[in-house]
Amino acid sequence: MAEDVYKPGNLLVSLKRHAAAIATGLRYLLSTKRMTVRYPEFVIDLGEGYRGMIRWHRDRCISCSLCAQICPAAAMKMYKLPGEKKMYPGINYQRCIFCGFCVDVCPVFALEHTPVHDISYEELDEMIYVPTKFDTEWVSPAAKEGARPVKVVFDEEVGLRHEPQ
Amino acid sequence: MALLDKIREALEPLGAKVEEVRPGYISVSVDAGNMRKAAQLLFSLGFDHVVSVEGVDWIKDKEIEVAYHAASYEPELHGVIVKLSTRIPRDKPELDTLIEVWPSALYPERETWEMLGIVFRGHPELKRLLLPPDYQGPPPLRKDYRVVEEGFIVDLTRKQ
Amino acid sequence: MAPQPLDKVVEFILSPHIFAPLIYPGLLAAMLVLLTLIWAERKMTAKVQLRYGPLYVLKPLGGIIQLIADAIKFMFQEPILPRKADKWVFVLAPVTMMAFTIIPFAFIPAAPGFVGVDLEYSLPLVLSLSALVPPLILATSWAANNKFTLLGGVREAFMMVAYETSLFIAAFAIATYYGTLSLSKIVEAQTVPGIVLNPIAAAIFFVAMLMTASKLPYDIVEGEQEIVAGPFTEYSGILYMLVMGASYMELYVLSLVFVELFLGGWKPVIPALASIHPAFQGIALFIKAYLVLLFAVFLRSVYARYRLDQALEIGWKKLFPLSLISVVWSLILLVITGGA
Amino acid sequence: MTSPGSSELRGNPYFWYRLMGRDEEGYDVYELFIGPQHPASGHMRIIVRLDGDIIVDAEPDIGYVHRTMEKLAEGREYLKNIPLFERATIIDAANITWGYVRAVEQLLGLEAPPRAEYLRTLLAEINRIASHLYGFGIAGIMLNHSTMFMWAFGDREVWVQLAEDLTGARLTHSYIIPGGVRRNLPQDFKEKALKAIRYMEKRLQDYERIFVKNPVIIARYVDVGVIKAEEAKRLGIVGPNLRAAGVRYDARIAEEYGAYPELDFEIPTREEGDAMARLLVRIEEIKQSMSMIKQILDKIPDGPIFHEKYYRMLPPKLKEFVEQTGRLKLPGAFIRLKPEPGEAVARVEMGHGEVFYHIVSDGGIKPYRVRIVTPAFRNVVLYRYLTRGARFMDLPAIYGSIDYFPPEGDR
Repeated sequence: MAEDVYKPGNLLVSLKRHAAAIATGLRYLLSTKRMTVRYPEFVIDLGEGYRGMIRWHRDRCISCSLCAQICPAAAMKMYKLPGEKKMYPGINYQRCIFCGFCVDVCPVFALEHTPVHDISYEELDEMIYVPTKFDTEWVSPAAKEGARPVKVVFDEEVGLRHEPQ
Repeated sequence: MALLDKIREALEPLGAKVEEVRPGYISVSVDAGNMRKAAQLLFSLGFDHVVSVEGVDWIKDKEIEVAYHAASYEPELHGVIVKLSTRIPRDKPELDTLIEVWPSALYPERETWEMLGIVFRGHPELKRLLLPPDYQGPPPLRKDYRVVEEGFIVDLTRKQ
Repeated sequence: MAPQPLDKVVEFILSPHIFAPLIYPGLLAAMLVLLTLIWAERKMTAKVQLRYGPLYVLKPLGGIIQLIADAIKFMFQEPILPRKADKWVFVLAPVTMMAFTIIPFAFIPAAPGFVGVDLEYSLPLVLSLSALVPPLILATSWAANNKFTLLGGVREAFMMVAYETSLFIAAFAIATYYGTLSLSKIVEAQTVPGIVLNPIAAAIFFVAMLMTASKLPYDIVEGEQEIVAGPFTEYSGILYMLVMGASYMELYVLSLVFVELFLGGWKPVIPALASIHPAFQGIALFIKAYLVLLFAVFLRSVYARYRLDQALEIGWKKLFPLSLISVVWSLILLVITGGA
Repeated sequence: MTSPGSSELRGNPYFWYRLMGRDEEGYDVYELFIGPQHPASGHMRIIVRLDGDIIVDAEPDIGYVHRTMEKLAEGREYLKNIPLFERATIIDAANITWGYVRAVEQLLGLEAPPRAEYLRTLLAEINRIASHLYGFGIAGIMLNHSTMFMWAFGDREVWVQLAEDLTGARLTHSYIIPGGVRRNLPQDFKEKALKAIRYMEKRLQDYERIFVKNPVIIARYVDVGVIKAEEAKRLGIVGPNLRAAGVRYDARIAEEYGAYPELDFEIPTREEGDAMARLLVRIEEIKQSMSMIKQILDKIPDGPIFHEKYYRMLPPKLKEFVEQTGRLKLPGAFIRLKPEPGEAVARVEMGHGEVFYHIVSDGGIKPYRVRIVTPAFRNVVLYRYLTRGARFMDLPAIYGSIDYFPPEGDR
């Protein structure tokens, strides 16, 4: 690469550069590539390993409280509920940063990540999951309303392709 | 001559304590009055910029340690950091600025003034940088400014 | 047996004096251009940028009525009058601005003999009318009484003197060759498109057109990265719509003039079409003008913004001498070919 | 087309002090407050003083997103600080936490196994590309080149996706922990990464045509915001901004951490020191990073991804899970890491430049003092230096070209 390529050139050079820029623009104008995933209609299937909403299994939990101790955002807490002998973890999604430390530290697989990530709330209070509420399956609202799942595929030509399943 | 010896030779006449904390990390501590001289000597040894200016509040000793971490862009000094530090009393934290030696200390010194209340005499711009302009409390990085961390247990049985 | 008065009304509306300024190429067509062009601009930019652009307002047609939705939103937005603004100027300037961009339609011929007011000097008149807009932008910027608007106004003042001269000279260069200043006569006289005869003038006119309408790479006046929205910073609601619409209207007026000067006006590329119905001639003009507009707004996805001093340099040091050269070129052509 | 302004003033890094009193000396100065909520300056304010179209002084007023990270770090266990520091530069999470982890590892006397070092390097380079693309996009939109903005952010998605495949999170990976990394390389990662690299190489050519070599960009960037090697050294500039001024300094060669000593790569430098040079150095670094990713995927050794000392503590059932899924489980003792009293420093090269950590430990489970100096904080002085004497419209060009990231500067 010549050193002076990135300097203002004479009229001819500059016209060539203008033409190259416009031609590139036109080439993309006429291509059919898109990067957008039209979310409420299509939803990306995140698959195994994604650090999404956390699922707690009450039956597996041994109340060791490691998850609450490791939580860097003070989102996971041990709740002492009326009428319960043991303390159980609950989570505050106002704070959760999805670092996944709690899942990684749980010795009995009582906590696991789900690929669901697109839950929204109308009220702040709804975001606090006390143990009684925490032990439920997560369902993506978009998927529930019939969004088509797409899979992300790497592609040399378009970078990421989103293939409907 | 090894770098450590060079630094020793240059700085020990000032009464500096030079030690190698870890490979590539040399600590030099001097009296507050000798800071500028020590800085100039380090600069002439090739340490041409300051990576960090910081204070550590040793509240039990009633002292604040002000540390300048100097490094160099010269290839032979790559990978070496020299900590030039001094201890000054907590209740009268004043020190001459080193921006004449190391202009790169301009913003870090300003930040250290703001966060630990250390007055750098001769610094042209000691005004709020990161905190709100009307911040009134004690310098926040001092140890007597406490941040309360929550516990990890919520007791819902005691409610009502 | 239709009643007599209705015929009169239809005839009245179809007469060039009314139809040209109000329907085509005037107000109604201009509104259509405004609505679809901004949509097309966003859509094209989105396409280049691998996005979708406006989509969900009337999805089967790709969101084409997005601008109507936007317009409705602007209509119902509260137009905020800054307390320290000069209120009368602040409100009247955008309205007057819009008016000055619409008046030229009365003088732009849309088809052979079809023009609101047929003047011998329609070309300078149309250009002069559109040159009245920049001073009004200055007025808005002064009236809003804001630091950012003021800077925008100063930029507009600098830009205005830089491009208007070249725009006028380039237009007169081609008019010199045809020997007339009447737009209709220029079109009639064009057997070879002006862009072939005098490409320099065409290029200058196009660049100056971009500068006039603040389109990239010359959207310096609005320069949102430095001065928020330039002279229009304080505008909101329907007034904002007016000031933003005015620049597109100006672009439309100038592109009509561009087509009539350099692209053979209403003469269709396939002459046979014109013989089917005279209306095709008007449509040809519209299509040509629209293509010019599309290209002008397409540049948005290719270019960044020039610096003010660079744009002035281009205006004064490049366009101005070149425009003089284009006059000389026209004269030489005139001598060689003996005129159109 | 050089920016006007006195060269005598430019040469002296202190000249703004003398200019402080300009008003009283009878100059007319037009003061503009750009930001903190402004299309061009995210979360920071630049107080610009203009003499006509010439910038007399541009004072960066930072701190709008200051989150007291150094103070918060004093109240938390060592491990918990990783997700905290990540948030300083969320677009470059691997690099910014790596510095902290290196310092903690020095205090603990730990060393990560070779495979973990390779995986760290891999994620660091993916992050570097993503970070540069982010900077590219911002540089584009600062000049109102919206296509560059969209393209760079769109293509960044490819790298973010790669990082997600590796770590399970798009941005806040929290991947690098003392003693190793949290996940092993997924099965089909190499294939994906190679596809991404080939795609990016093609796209860089289009970037060149529509942006870098676009005459408008050349007009806006060449000879704008010039800083030469001598001044860059005095002001302590880091990262691509330093290397664009011709100083060959990079923490990756200075500190020789991770897998870098075993990789073959170049440190691109340029002499001009202008905005264009800064842009070109970043493009070259993207290319270098891609070559490094290829090398890493070829060379990566087998072995554990986590230090034996802590891995041993896991019960057999968890070990089995780790072997099967490649996802690490943490031992409970890991929550309260307890290093010896002492101090450690570490430097790591981020996309924006060098990040510095100094940790003082008093032997407790929480650090006594953590000092972070981020590259953006060290580069903030450039606003004053580069803008002086430039035209007002150069401000966004300079801002975009130095790739300043406000949350990183504020911490």
